[in-house]
Amino acid sequence: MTITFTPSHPIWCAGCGHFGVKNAIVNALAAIDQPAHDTMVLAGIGCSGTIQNNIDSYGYHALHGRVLPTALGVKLANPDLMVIAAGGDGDGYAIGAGHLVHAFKRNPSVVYVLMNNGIYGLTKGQRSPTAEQIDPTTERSIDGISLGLSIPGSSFLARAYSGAADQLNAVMVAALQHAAAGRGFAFVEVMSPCVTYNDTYADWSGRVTDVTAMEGYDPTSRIAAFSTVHTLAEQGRIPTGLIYQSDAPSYESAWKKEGFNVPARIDVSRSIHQNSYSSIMEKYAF
Amino acid sequence: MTITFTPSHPIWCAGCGHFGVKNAIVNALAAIDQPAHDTMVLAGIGCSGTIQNNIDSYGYHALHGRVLPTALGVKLANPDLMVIAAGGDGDGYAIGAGHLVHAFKRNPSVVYVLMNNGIYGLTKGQRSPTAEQIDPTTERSIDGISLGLSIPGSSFLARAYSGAADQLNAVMVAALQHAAAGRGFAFVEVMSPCVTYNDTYADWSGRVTDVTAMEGYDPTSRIAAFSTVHTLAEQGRIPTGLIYQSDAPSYESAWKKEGFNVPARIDVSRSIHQNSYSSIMEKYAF
Amino acid sequence: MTISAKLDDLTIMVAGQGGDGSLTVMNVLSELFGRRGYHLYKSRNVASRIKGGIAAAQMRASVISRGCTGDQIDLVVAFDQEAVTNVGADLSPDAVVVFDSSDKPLDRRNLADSVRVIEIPFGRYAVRDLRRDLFKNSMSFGVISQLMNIDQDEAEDCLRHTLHRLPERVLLPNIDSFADGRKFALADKIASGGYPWHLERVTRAKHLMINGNDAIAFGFMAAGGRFFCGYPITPATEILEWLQKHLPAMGGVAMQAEDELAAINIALGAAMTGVRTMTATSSPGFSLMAEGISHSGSAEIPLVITNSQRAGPSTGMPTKPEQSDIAMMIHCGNGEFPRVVLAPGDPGDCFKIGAAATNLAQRIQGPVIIAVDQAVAQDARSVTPFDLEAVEPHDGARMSEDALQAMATYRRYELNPSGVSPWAVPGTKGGMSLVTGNERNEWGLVTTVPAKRREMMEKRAAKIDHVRADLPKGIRGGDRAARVGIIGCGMQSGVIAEASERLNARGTPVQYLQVRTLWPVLDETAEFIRSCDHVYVVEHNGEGQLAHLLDGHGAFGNLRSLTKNDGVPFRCADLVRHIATFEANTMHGDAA
Amino acid sequence: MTISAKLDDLTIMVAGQGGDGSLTVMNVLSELFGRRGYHLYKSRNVASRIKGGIAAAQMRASVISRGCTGDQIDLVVAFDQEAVTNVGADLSPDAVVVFDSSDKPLDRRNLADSVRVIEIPFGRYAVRDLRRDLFKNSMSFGVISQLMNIDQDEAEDCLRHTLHRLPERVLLPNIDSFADGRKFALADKIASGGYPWHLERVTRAKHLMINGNDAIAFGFMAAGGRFFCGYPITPATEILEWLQKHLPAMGGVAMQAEDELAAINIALGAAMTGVRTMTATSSPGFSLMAEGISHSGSAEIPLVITNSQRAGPSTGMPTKPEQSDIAMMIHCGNGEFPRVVLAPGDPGDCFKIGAAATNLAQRIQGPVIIAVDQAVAQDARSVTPFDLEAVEPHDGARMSEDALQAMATYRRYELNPSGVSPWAVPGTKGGMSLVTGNERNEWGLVTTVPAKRREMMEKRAAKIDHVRADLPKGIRGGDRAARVGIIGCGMQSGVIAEASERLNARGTPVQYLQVRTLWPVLDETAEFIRSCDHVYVVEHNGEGQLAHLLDGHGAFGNLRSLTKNDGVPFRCADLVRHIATFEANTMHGDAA
Ligand SMILES: Cc1ncc(C[n+]2csc(CCOP(=O)(O)OP(=O)(O)O)c2C)c(N)n1
Ligand SMILES: Cc1ncc(C[n+]2csc(CCOP(=O)(O)OP(=O)(O)O)c2C)c(N)n1
Ligand code: SF4
Ligand code: SF4
Ligand SMILES: [Mg+2]
Ligand SMILES: [Mg+2]
Repeated sequence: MTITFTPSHPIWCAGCGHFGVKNAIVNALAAIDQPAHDTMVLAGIGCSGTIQNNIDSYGYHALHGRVLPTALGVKLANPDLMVIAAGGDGDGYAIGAGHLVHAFKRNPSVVYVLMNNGIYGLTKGQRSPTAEQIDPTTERSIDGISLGLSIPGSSFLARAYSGAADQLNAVMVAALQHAAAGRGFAFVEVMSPCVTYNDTYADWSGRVTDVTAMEGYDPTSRIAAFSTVHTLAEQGRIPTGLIYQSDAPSYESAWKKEGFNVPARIDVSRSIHQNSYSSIMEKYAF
Repeated sequence: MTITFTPSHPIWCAGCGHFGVKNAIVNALAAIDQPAHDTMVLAGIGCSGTIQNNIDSYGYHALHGRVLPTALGVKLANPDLMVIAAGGDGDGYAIGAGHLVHAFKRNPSVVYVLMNNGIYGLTKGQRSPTAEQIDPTTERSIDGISLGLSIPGSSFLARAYSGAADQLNAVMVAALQHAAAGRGFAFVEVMSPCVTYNDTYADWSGRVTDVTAMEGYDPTSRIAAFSTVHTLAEQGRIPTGLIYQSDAPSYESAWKKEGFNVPARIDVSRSIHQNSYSSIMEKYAF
Repeated sequence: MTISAKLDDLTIMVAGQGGDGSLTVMNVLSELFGRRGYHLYKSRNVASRIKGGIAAAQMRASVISRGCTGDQIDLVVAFDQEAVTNVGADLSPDAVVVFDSSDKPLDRRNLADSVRVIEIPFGRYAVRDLRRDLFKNSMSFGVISQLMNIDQDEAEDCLRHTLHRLPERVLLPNIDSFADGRKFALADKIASGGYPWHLERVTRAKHLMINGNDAIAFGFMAAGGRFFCGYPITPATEILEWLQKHLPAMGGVAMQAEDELAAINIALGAAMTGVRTMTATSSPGFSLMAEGISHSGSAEIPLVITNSQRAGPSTGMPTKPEQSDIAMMIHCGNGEFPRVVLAPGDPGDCFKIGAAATNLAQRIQGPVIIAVDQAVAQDARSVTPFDLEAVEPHDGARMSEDALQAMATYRRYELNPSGVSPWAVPGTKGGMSLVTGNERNEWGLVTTVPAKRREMMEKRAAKIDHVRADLPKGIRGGDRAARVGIIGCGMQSGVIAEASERLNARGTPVQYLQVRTLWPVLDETAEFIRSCDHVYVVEHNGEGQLAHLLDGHGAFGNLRSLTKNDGVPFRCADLVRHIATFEANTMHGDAA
Repeated sequence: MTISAKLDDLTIMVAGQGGDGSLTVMNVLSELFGRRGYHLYKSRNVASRIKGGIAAAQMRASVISRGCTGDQIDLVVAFDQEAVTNVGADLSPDAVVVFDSSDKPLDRRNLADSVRVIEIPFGRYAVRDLRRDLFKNSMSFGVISQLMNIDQDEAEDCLRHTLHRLPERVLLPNIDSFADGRKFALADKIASGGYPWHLERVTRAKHLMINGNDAIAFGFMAAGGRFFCGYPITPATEILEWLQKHLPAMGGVAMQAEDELAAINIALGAAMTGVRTMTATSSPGFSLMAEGISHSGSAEIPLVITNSQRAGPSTGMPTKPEQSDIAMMIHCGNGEFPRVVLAPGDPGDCFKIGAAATNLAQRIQGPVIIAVDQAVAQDARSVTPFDLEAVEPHDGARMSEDALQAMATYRRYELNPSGVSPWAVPGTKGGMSLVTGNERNEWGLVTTVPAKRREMMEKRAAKIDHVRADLPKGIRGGDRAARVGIIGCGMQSGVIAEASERLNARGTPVQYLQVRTLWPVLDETAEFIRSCDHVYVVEHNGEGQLAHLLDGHGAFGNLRSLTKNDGVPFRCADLVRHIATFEANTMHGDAA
């Protein structure tokens, strides 16, 4: 066997929430029997953005904020891969916010794990768009699930908490299954405390609320989900669990139609295509 | 009197929806007696992005997609100005989507008029994020009002139709008043057909639905607004009118607190500040 | 224009208000001249707005193939006064102006007396007789066809061919309108001047009529390009549109992103899977892609980036040509990384370089930039058919699963003398690896150890030497013994070739080099410069960016910068006059 | 290190795992050396991660003010083996290593025999006696203070001062731990070597201890800067943080944007209102700002952009210095527009240039870039107090309402010889105007008319001449008659000054020029180069970007590029050896 990259050890501070996220991804990949070589983990820039080094798969370290476009490119060029994008709240909600909106809109079958710690870890603690208080401004924090609900086309919206491994594992498995089944964009926000700059374990532990456990909760209703999310938020609670799932068509399904052939594997030798090329050239004849 | 810039004539195709938008802005400025020299109209790039040339005010032509950041910069540096940002659906929902999310979040008292024609006019008809069908993909169009509702902190969300001048005028006046009162970000999406590449007058005329006319409609409830918007959309209707308004604090109000002094007008002569500078320097003494 | 001498080389302009359809007149004329065997060079001059503003189409029809428009305009079809006023100074002395006098008679104040004007109220007639202003276009073609002594059948056939997409109910009134035009020409007093022109009928082998953007897209696809992601921007949009039309049928993907940052990063993602990938944009969009280009170089991801340059700075003049991003393309993106910048000179060259860039990107596993300007990108001209057989996709150091299995150890960033590491794409069993834009060790794990860092910088830099011999060579011409040289690229290619021809003909010996690889600067360029006493570097920008580039990389000191940055290409005649004058003075010792 | 000779110039390193707090040891040492009147130069060497990875702080304490770290390290306080292994080769022969042997004894394999090692299990003792590993830091300081023959009171006072923010219950065990350290030093066998060092007590006028980022921010504010918008990125974040701390109290705004595109565009918006505005970033972020920089130049909006360069390409090595964005800063952004690029060489210079840039931006109504590298940006050193009185905000061509009323006609882009148009900001009665990044006429309305275009390009270009005389001059030193020159900027400034001193002392006459205006290239730079037979251009990048820049703009041909791109600054000794050897060979005719 060829010796190749083996996952390295995380470099996070002891107690960092990101450990739990890594474990959940590793567990979920195992749970669905996903082969390492058909898996690609792409990460943004941040403390969160080193997670790909610790998972047995193809790994990629994107530009800050651009992990979703790169993941989309990978998925479209090779829809057979399990594509997992990961990154922080700065990466995803600040510099990457526009791409997130368009990922919800397009709905490619990519898993996106956003590790929310309310701050920029790697650059030493500046406030992120999910910081609950930003001085000296009056800004309120962004809610990624609410944002996802607002975009027609979104198909899987879940939240988990790094301090609650069982639910996190379950949500992660569901997300991978959603993507594996070609059902579209699986968004998982993990509340993942930064013990060094924003230790929220105590606070969050008391606030997370599993919607799945709420009586009569219907994750297939966009309107009900929005209402629940905002009602809980007003009560100071953090809704978790599989909050919304739909059957919106996936982005790559549209491409798969017309003679689509896994671009990454097309044989592009001239001999095969020369006739097509010639007939196109003929249209310019003069 | 010094001779200065006088508004030029629009260069839009005859029948372009953008004419109506321009008229509404001009009318609304007059309606609230807004002095020209205390008004700044900033526009994006696109057919929509020439509107500033046709309005008696200070005018600015931003980079494509960046009209909201520039407008925010103007507003913070000189909160006494009436700041109106304008642009197309490509400018605002495609390249500018991230800034739009953060404008809703920050809630500066800026009016933003987004002229939605479902296409990129100036570059000759490519589909925009609000195009109703995008081949060969399965994407569903973005709904800016829904997006606004999803961001805690948003404070004014309205939609009008260029083909219905009265409602458009009324909405525009309300938006300017919201901003003039320092109540925050006033978002007005105007359905503004492009007669050359996407003539939707007939289609849209039959679909616009004024929520204000709906019995018991409550524009102060975020959840109700979301429900109405999505319910109408499922019925193929286009909700218009003042859809949501709140009392979320404006972004600049936070800055105005601590000895804030209209940065654009601060006297920065050395003599005034030298003592402050010296005492800061003293902290580095060694 | 002396009639007999000029009919082998004629420049025509059709001008009106943007969006009034007058440009279709030019399409019929192309059809006509094409059938007669002429070579064509077509350009447009439009404002960056949809309707309104002067829109003009220009066409040079010549018996010899030419790479630029003519010095002067011989025939103008103008639908309003502004068009004639603008073009006045550029008319040849015996030009003919066909003018739509519907609004008012022509004010011919700025026209030379020798210019002949034919006034017909096309628009008025079209509305009167056919109830639609648009038919004025076919009517004007009727007049011109008469003017050129084309018989009715041939002319009508050209018109029908051009309008063949129109439904019968629209086509027919156009034909009527055309026939009316011919009648006016016959009946009207314009007949008094006779019909001055007799077109040649030449035999010319089959050519293609194509613009540079389409040809780049085609070359990319022919070299196996199967993934494209872009964002609309003038004057690069045609590449997106061409590939959206053609790639899906070839099993590929061509998509419109939400912005340029998404476009280049989606492209990077796709490229990582092994599919040959391109993105394209124009100047402001290229500015936005700088971070991604640096990433392509650092993370070693093969990517072609086309920049169809427009006039800057910033939003600038979107529809005007310029070569003012040369320095940016070579130096943008933070830090140092290997890159190749190629500059094709015409659509035929665009095809070749589109293909070459696609292969080179695979071979250096990094960014290859194709630099064109609005003129090369959007002007259409007749070129010899593409040599499809000359293009074969090159895999670079890509490895099959079998090759991978045969290795003892696989490291994505393995050090080796070529600088190009063997590469197993995601999905390859046993090839798991890390790709990153950070400095790293061979496994792709972040490091800042100085020794490792130096090795990795050297590894990446080595790639350029690895492909240097295969970088597109320039095209040399003129008098190879001449001591005076001319250098240019892109939109200057046709102009410097023709200027060289004329200068040599009039006794000023010159040779020229059309540079096709801008970066790295090739030895041949240095040698060319050294072989001359001095060299004129012709470019469309203000700072002389190409001249500085060449100077800074060889300290020649014998370069003379000829620049222009007003959005209007150099005319051959201006170049000839400038160089001839300068040389005459030099010979007399007046200038240095 | 020969003890007597070296105590006027000592380099110390404290190293451990990132996040273990060991760097506070350095802070106490600074306090100590500061009180003794030494000058300090402090740098850090950390991985781009929060915890883990070697983190080292280095400090040079010298009686003469120095602008770089010492050639070799004289004292190392190391909390793990890796730290010692890494630093081994950089130790002076008679260095002292104080090692925390809690885990295991030191493996001194790569240390010269002459290096003296003092091993104490600080961590173990700290946990044993005080129940907390962190107290090891104070303990190690206790040892060193003994080693340097500092009496207990003075040392304890330094410690208390450094830790004065700590609550009493944490401070006290630290003091205990420190006292323990002194006891160990006395009791332990290390005493057998004696306490080798006796620090000087020097009188030095009051200085500031500050880094370049803070000083730039301060200079900006002192010149009237009241609006800042940035986005966190290493190593530029301190500018954002400094201004967030200080601007609000001055009535200004300092905000964190959602990304770099927002940051520069928010800044452009603010700048349009007349408030003096800056943004700051580091290399990848600067790549993203290119489009905005071109817009600042085109639309004529005054803006200062600071680039605290880090090692590239792409994400590169975020915590390492490099000067590899020089060409990018000069050429990035599409199209051609006037810009100024300034490069301060130390924190004192950063203050001056921060202020100068702020005024220059107003005067050219366009982009002024401040180029620093991670070393200048983050290394702190002692500098003479800033001359606050020398800074006065300059209004450029800004007009009051009264001045506006006196004009017959106001056009935002009025043509005039200086290229700088009078400017009424929004809110000024009667000054309504258009600002755009398109080419335009004087009113700000879009045009592509070639003659207008040329006028506007010339107008903008003229601005540079308008301020040329006031651009920051370089600093010259060394033997002004020498025929050998050295040029450098930024982090090279201290190194070339010291190398010149040593070279001259050992009989190789050299002079040097620290360039402070990179763009435009100043005449003084060309003159300096011409006045030398040859010039060494020293820079921290691989391609020799500064050398190419100077070469391309004057065709000198006598430049010798000395480059390095491994993230570790040139050591003065290396530079001296290199130049001395090269010169010796040149004199003997061996090299050209
Ligand atoms: C273009 C660019 N801008 C800024 C940075 C600096 N940067 C690195 S990580 C980071 C934010 C990290 O925060 P987050 O995404 O929340 O991840 P965390 O560290 O909290 O896991 C920033 C701003 C960068 N690398 N690139
Ligand atoms: C950075 C950049 N990318 C692309 C463009 C090209 N461009 C000009 S306008 C436009 C879109 C216009 O569409 P929209 O915003 O919907 O305005 P409309 O013309 O429809 O009013 C684009 C992509 C540009 N000017 N700058
Ligand atoms: S700084 Fe925070 S986010 Fe980063 S590794 Fe440490 S705990 Fe985790
Ligand atoms: S192209 Fe469309 S959007 Fe543009 S001016 Fe014409 S009608 Fe309006
Ligand atoms: Mg974070
Ligand atoms: Mg639009």
